[in-house]
Amino acid sequence: MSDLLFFFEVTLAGLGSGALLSLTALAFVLIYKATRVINLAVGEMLMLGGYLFFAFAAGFGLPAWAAIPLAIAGGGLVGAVVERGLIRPMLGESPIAVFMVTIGLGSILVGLVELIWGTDPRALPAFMGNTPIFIGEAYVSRKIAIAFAVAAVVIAVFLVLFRYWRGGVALRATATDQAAAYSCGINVPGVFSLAWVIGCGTAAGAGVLLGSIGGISPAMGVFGLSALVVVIVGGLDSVAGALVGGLVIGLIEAWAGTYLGGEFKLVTTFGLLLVALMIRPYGLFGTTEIERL
Amino acid sequence: MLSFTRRTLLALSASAAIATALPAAAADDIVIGGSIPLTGVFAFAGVGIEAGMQDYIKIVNEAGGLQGRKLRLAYEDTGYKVDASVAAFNKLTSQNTIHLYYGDSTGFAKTINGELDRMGTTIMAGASFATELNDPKAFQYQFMAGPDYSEMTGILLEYIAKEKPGARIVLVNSDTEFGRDPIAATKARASELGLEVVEEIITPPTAVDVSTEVLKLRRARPDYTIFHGYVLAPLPEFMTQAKQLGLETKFMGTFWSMDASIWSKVGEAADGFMGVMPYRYYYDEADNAPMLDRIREMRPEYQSTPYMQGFLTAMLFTEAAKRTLEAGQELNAPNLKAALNSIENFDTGGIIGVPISIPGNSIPVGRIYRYDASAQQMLPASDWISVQE
Amino acid sequence: MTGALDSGATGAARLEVEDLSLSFGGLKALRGVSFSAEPGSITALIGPNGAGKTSMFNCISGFYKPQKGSVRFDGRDVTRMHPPERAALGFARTFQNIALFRGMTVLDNIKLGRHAHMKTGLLQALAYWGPAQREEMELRAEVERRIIDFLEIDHIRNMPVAALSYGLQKRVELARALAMRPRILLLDEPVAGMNREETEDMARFILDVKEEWGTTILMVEHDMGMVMDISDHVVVLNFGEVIARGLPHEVQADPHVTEAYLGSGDPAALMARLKGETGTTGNSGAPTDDRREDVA
Amino acid sequence: MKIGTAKHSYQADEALLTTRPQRLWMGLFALGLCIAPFMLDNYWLYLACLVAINVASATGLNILTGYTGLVSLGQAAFMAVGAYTVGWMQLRLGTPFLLNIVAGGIVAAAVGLLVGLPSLRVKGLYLAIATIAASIILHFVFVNWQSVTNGNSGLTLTPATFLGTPLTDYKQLYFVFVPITALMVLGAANLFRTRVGRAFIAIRDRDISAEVLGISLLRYKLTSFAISSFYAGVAGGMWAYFFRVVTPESFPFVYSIFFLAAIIVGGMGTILGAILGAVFMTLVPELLRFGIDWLTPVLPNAAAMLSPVRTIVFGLLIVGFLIFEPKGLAEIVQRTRRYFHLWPFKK
Repeated sequence: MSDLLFFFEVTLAGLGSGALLSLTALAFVLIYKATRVINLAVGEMLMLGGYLFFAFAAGFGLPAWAAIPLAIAGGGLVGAVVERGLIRPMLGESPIAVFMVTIGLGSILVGLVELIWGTDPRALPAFMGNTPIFIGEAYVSRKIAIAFAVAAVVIAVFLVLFRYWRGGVALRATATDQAAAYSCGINVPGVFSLAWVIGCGTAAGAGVLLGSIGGISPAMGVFGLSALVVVIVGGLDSVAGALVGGLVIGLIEAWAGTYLGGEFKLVTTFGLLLVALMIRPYGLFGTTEIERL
Repeated sequence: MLSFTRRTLLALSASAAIATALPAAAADDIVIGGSIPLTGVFAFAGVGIEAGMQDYIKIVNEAGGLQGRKLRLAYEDTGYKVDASVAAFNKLTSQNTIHLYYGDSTGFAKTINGELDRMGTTIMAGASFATELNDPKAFQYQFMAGPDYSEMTGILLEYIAKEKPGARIVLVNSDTEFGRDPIAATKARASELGLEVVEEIITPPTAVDVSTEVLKLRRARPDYTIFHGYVLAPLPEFMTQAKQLGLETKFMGTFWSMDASIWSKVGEAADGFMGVMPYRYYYDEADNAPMLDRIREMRPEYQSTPYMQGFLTAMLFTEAAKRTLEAGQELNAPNLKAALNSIENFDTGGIIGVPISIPGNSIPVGRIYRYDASAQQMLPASDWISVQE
Repeated sequence: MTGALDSGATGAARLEVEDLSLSFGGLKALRGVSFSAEPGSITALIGPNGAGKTSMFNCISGFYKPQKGSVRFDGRDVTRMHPPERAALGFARTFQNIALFRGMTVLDNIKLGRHAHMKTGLLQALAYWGPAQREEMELRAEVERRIIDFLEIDHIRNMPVAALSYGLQKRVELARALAMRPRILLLDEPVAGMNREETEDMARFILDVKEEWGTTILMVEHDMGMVMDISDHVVVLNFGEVIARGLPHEVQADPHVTEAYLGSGDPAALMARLKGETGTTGNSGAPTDDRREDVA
Repeated sequence: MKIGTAKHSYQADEALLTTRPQRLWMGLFALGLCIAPFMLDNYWLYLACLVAINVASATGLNILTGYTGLVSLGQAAFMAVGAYTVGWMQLRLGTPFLLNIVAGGIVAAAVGLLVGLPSLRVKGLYLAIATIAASIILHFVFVNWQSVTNGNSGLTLTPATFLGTPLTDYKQLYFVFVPITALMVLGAANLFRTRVGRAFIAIRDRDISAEVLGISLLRYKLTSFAISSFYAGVAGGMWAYFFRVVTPESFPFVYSIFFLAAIIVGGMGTILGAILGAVFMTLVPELLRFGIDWLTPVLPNAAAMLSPVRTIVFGLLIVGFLIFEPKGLAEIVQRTRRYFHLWPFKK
């Protein structure tokens, strides 16, 4: 097998996992854009999505087409509850305080999942089929290909919604200037809730994809850290940044993991993050603005 | 602050005393202490270990105990965190006289061994089969109820060398202390046996997507792939993708990924997974395995491999204590360890298929099992292999 | 070190601004501004909103780097100096929207002003030992004697600043600036948002500072009554240029100035302001330039 | 209100403990600390040592985050630097215990200085994320710099020797750790009586105006990082002598979150806050252990709930304090004090 083909395959695999990162990063971006909150619990929301799917599909025996929307809706519901219960009382507090609230939230979610489902890693019921996909001679894991397709469609849908849908416009308006959005009759608290619902739902959906690839465990929220790198590199408030950033990080992780070794994956990503912070603190596509305490 | 602490302490220790007094603890009980991970990433192991130890203790106590003294397990959950394990150790040893202790992780074993040397009262076994601990000089009061990790891969290599001389091997290890433990020894042993290690893959401990690693595997075209440092994930994904790609490689693992019930949840993809196992499985129908009969009698449903590990550890603890007491010696670390090391050609009641000896800190025997998805069981694929020198 | 502490004012300094130009992108905030503040005098910088007064102040204290021109302090060119270095030379300022440190008491805020003139190092600070303790004690004594009594804020010295009224906060800011041992004191709208009584108090304090401390004072102020009352010299800016300068009554009579003000807002109010009515800058206490201040 | 006339001198007014009851309580507390080791069993001594270590590190983080306003999620990584330094010196050089601990602090401070560099360019959340990145890079170094760190297996230390006595049991360690921590807390308290501490607070409250008032942001932000890391390094050094095994997994990321949680719960920007927070957050999980003991007769599988419940309680404490008591336990203590001041026989 030629080295070039191998490189090509690795690159495809990197793009595939990069798409998952993009999707998760999208959850960060949606919430940040509307509410200026970095939700560090996105990783845990993702894990929760995986477990909800597990509960519906394996516990209640529902077919995948029913269990997936239910898991996403469940994630969205949790998002709504969190926004009303934990985030809204923190309105006007320093961004760091809200950030810490989401860290606490992550801990609570992990504990709840452990309490309900235990700590053993589990496999999700298979629903993606098994036939391998070949692009030319290059092999692509079917799950990864599906994840890529789903992520691409979802992000495209979001880009369109932002532009044309009323809710999307309201969200952008709120992101630009909350006070002005208020005075234009936009229901700003409603937009906040909406962003959390959609953001957490997206994360839950990403969790289903991720879980079907690698299984689920209470520790899978760590994936959120890599997605955090994506949003910092891409820009916290940029959907396009999440997309490009995810693919870039996915590729770099795949190349680093292959040619340097698996232990280099994370350190390469975070090294890159430091460089990005020093050169372009607001990300490749982010709005030029430095967060103030 | 201090008065708070002290008052709480008094209240708590009083009530704790009441609580522990409930199961009629006698002063001369022989207490086995335990830092056991009932929760956290290693909970599946801890739950089995606890049950196995309790069951063996019950068997001994029903037979009248040791010279009339009852055995008792005093344990705490650790969540598989070293500091929690140390806290549990300190709490338990403050409240009880403990000569036998079960610890949950390599880090904990290394941390506490200094303390054991100083105390000189207690020997320890545990869930860690770390190669480093298998050194009677550095860890004089430590032992493990099975082969260390390097011995485990040694057994696998022994098997491979017999099945397919000159086979190509890929090692897949997680980037943790646990995962990296046997790499060097495995490579050395493989070259001794004329096997070729064609690729080493290190995965991050939390890897969920293994596509690039599978590509590496595909390029290396091994006959055997040996995993170490995992319980389950990401092994099924490796195997599924390898099957999709039509790879011929046989997948192998070590003790902690050998439980049949875990693999039964994976389904068809698990078929053919092999690995080294020092104990018999719950359902093994072997002659002269009275202890397995006894276990099946006590527990009608399947018991995990960690259960067997806990059961055997309790058995060896008991044997060491018994030999010490029978020799009329004081229960302390040097005597207990000497008694343990005097175990030779010992019959474990069939838990291990061959008589065992413990000249050092480990029991370097094991057997290759292969998972049969249709039977949902691990079935023996070799005879018992000993790598004792 | 002890010597340094005694010399609360080591003499008033002369400030010269020469041909200063500053622009943000295409926007020209200052175009070739020149003026000077004479030692021991009060110079007022006035002009309508957006005339460039705060930009001027920010250039003088070192926030903004002007593209052209120079700032000279007693003949020394300080245009390229960082703000902390200027502070060490004797630049002290107050802010348009109060910039007190809300997490500290009044006393600590004032003490903070002395920062640049103190020498305690990190290790001494950790040990609070010998020189460090001595230095703190001397500072405390001097702050009590020369500033707290002087500005009549004894009763609030241990209060957190957040609990104070607007007028008192302004006074504490002045106190902090005085603790900086100013050789030139830059006051950015010292009486903005104050009622008449508070304004009069503040005007008196500023005059007292000039007389007792002999410090050069440069202030930006909208309250024309006060400007005319206490300034020795007035410089008028409009659209980033100096349109008039001179003694208060000369400037007051200058037709350019009237025109500049009339062109920029409600004529009646502005006329009233020119005539010296007070309280015209609004009393919200949160002047409009909030964001600019933050970027600064 | 403390009026000048009530004090004989500014010195008395500037003292750390200004009222007689304060001095009395502190005296009692110190006395308690001295006799505690003779009253406590091994388990509580173990916890006392752990509390001392955590208080030292939390106090350091409080200087950086609570007082200077720079959020760090890398405190555990700095502790690891200290721990490795101490381990390496103990094993390779055999230098004396105190020297090793101080060296651990200094090396950690140097690393902290480096990690603090992004703080000149990014603030707030971005800085927090930069410190996460730094922790991950440090972890990688610990795993891969075999010759110094011994890789994944880590360093196994011999006990510290102090004045010729090997420090093997917790009582001995207690008598070394508690004074070290007390000194460090005192140092932190002193810091905020001087211009250095005031500069930190000024940077937190309004860094831009701080600069005009003569405070060099570059210098003081980095100083704050260095002190905070020094505290972490010393705490990590004590940790190394305490557990005697230092591996890359000894200082996980959640340990950094633990310290941030400790100062949030205790009260940011107060000396007392870091102490209370570290004590509270160290002891709460242990108290839950006793709760499980009580529950076990009623709820047979209670033990299996301990770890998830701890995780949940940890999160709830962070969230609850941020929402309901953002100034933390220290504020509760202050309120209680004020309440008792209303008593007729106050002071």
